[in-house]
Amino acid sequence: MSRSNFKITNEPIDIAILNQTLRDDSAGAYASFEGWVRNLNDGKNVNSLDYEAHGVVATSEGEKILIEAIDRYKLVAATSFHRIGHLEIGDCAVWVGVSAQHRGPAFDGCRYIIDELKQRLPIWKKEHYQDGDSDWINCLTAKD
Amino acid sequence: MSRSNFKITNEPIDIAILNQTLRDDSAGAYASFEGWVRNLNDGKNVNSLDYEAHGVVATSEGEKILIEAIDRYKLVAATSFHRIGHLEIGDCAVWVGVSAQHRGPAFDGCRYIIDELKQRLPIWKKEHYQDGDSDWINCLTAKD
Amino acid sequence: MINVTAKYFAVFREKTGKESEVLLTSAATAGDLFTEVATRHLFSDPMLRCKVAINDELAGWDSGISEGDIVLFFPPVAGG
Amino acid sequence: MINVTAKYFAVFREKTGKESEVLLTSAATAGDLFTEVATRHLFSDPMLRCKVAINDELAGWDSGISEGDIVLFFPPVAGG
Repeated sequence: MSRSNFKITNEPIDIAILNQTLRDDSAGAYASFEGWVRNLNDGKNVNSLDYEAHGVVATSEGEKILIEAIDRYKLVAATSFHRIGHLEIGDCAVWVGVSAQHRGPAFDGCRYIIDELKQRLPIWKKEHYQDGDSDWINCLTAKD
Repeated sequence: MSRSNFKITNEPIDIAILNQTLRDDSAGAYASFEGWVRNLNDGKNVNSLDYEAHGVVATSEGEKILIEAIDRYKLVAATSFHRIGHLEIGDCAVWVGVSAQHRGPAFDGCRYIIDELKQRLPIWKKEHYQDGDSDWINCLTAKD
Repeated sequence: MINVTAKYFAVFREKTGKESEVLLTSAATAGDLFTEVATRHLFSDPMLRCKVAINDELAGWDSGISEGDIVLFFPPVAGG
Repeated sequence: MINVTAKYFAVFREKTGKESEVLLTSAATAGDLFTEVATRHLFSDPMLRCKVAINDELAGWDSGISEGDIVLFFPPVAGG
């Protein structure tokens, strides 16, 4: 069984199937995070957004982050998928799921992964606003 | 929209549907926890287990915990379902899902809920072991 | 002396061999009643790790009990 | 002087108006090259908030660059 699995994808993320891949008879705890596109950022009304990534670098860095989390928190398994392309309000842009023996490491490992992904992956987001304007977001303005 | 929803149930928990009930255009973050029945507890090989609850008290206390978390962490919504009856290895015994504007409160709120549920709900678990023995578990022996 | 109904759950039900019993008691509080039944039925869990509900509401061990109350004794919990 | 290919992403691609360009440069490090292109194309993001990859591997700003390298300039990221 592959313990880490990171992907950049154009397709909606099938969470129910990915959840199953994290299962193991020794795993008593599962924690997940989903980032949803929301209608407001930095005081502006968002209509939709586009994600762009450097696929090769993002994938190898994402995989590295999952392995760091597995080692550091003794996770059973960790998976994360990040969407690219055009997303609408409510769409799931990123999903992280981890399994562990106990809940402390599951929460801590999941949190570690999303925090690192946000800082280290070469992924960019352009927001399209209700007023017709659009703008590239960076990690100083993006709160989530 | 109902912001909190706690249930004790005999049925498998349909997470995909419950996840949808937490959605809101203002919610950018979703965190969830699942407790899975695992094959080992306190050094003993577990075959299956039975959960028993006092439904009325557990439901009202569970609802109270969700509302505490919503108030304390400014969550958009919080839901949790807890199984009772006979469960096999790998079954989901408890699920917690919360949505929030940002990821910090989502993680903290989700963690608060599962920590409190485990301490406050009148629910008991009898483990059935491979050696034919069985035992009631309490929160001193249960690590998760 | 008052009449109250004590209800037992999980390991308490197995130790007493019953789901409930009606007790004629001089206990004034839920804690007094617990001490009484714990002694009779040889409960091994300390009171402070157990919980009590009176008429389906969680209560403190120092809560008073009255004629006709239904007192639920919960052994240490293990949800999740 | 060496020939390297600079590639631009997101807001850098919009500012330069191109996905990549071949540069003849005296820059010895990725950081030197960034300063060169940032000045020419009026990038407003400070180097320390940007990232660089050389031949599809993330690198430090002090990494040396060689003839034929492909240098990827990443503006501040915003995944998640």
